[in-house]
Amino acid sequence: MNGWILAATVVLAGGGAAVLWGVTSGPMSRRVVAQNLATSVACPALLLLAQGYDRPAYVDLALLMALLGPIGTLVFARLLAVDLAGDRPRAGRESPACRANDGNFASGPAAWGPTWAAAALGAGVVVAVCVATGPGRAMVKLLVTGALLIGGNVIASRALSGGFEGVRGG
Amino acid sequence: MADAVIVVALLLVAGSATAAVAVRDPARQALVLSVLGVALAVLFTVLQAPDVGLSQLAVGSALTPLLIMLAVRKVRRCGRTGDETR
Amino acid sequence: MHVLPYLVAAYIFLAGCYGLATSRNLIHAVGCLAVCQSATYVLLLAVGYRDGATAPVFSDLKPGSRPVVDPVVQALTLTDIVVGATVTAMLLALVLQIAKRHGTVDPDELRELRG
Amino acid sequence: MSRRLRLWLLAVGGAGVTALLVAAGLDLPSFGGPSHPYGDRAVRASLARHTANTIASVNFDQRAYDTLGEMGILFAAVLGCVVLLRQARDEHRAEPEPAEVARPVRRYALIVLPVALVTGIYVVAHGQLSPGGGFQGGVVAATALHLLYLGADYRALERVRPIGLFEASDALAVCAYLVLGLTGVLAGTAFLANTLLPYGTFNTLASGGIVPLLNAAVGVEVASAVVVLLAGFLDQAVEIEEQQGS
Repeated sequence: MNGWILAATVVLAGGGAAVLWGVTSGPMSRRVVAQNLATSVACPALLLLAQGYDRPAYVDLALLMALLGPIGTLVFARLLAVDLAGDRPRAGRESPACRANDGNFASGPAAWGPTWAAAALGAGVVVAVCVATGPGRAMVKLLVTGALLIGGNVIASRALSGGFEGVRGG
Repeated sequence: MADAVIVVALLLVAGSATAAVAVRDPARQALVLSVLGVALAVLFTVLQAPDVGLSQLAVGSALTPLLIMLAVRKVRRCGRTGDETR
Repeated sequence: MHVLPYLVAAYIFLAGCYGLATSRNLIHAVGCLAVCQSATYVLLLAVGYRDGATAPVFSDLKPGSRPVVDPVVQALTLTDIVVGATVTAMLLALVLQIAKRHGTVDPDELRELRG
Repeated sequence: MSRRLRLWLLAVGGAGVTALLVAAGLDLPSFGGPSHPYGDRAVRASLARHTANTIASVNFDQRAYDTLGEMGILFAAVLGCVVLLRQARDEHRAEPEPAEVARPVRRYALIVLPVALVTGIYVVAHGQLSPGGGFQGGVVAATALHLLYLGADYRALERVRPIGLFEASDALAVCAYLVLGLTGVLAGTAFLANTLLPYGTFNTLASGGIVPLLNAAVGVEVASAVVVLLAGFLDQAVEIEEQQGS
């Protein structure tokens, strides 16, 4: 048991509990955000585990996670667009409920607070693992994984907050 | 102590499996199933089975949710037209 | 710790069975079957695990330098996952046929329709 | 059977199965134990054939016959889905409406699409070296194609997805697997025996004899199968409608 695996355990325990709690309760919009959070918690954990087990080959898992996780969220954002639009507060009007929830995990589909927190976690982990690996081909793979993770995470949040509003039945 | 990460992953899998059964609406269940897929992939990694983890990720994170959501949408449409004609 | 993974696998299987038997929606039942199937993955991989070992993949590892876990059960699990995904797809296709023919996916209503 | 009776039956059966499972779990070799006779032999055989990824060696060399069965199941399931999800006589196709997707999402989908395709091919090609293989890579490549549906609309996906071609390549990949197995017989050894090609240098792309070829066949089969499968479901969910007033 080294520091990397310990860090992965902490990330998994904390993030996993939050995801499970979020995905089983509350309105649909919150559940989708929690599902998106699952990717952005699991991917850094996988990177930490790859480093902890001293197996660069395990980075492939994190790469695939960063690639497919946001695609999964886009699936939900697209096919649940109607349900999510029902949950969303009217754009342009600042209702008190909306303001109270802004940036909160339990807020509407936007939920930018957890998005940026998860992005920061991903970036921190990628930087730490990059420093530990040193320059080389392995580092390029790590950077691609990090870019896909953070980009995908932000885009998925964007899609949840009205990316598919023009979709009607198609 | 070295097995702490395995225990955490096992508990996550057990918890999300319970949630996947307890959530009765198929669309919401699809969300939980995709979380279960991610938890299983992490468990497979800590059990030192990266190949299996990769295939679970490939199937569980995008393919199965897409299939279930498409089925849900079709069933909803069937129900709607059925109600209209009735 | 010696039996925890086996017990978790048993629990997941039973939870899936419970969901399957009490389900009021065939799509939900298919999801519960997927949960049942995931119990088999957990069981198989738990049988093959070895303390302190790593994956039997030697692209970044000198053969023999570290103990490795059992690859045979991993290959079995891989097959299991493929079959699980195809079974899910096949059953969902059947559910769609039922929804088209009868306009409902509630097993109890379907039983009444049959008479 | 009433609901109550069914629950009672479930409780009795569940209790019995629980007792059996717990008894079996207590009697299994304890978790993490050192004795794995089959595993050790599989690793030795894999190293003798210069295959770095032992799981690929087990799947495509030592137990290649099982994988043939698995491919058969996949092929049959896809066939069954195509039959079940075909357009019935009382249904018609409605042209799906074009969808307007927010620009960042569309851009993301178009950027990630090639990345995901390349990743899928990478995972298939390195199947005998690093974690991955035909199945994983095939699913990733097929999923990548559906980013077109997510990022644009269904008509965009239909334009780049000639379904007949994918059905043909699905069948051809299964045939390729069989033919590769039969060449072993023609060469005077057993069906699917890994004796046809030189084993190559350990830990290079061309190592492992027949393993990379079988891997590629499975990759193509799985990718086409997933595309065909999802096409059936997408057609049902998006295009095909029941005839009104029939």
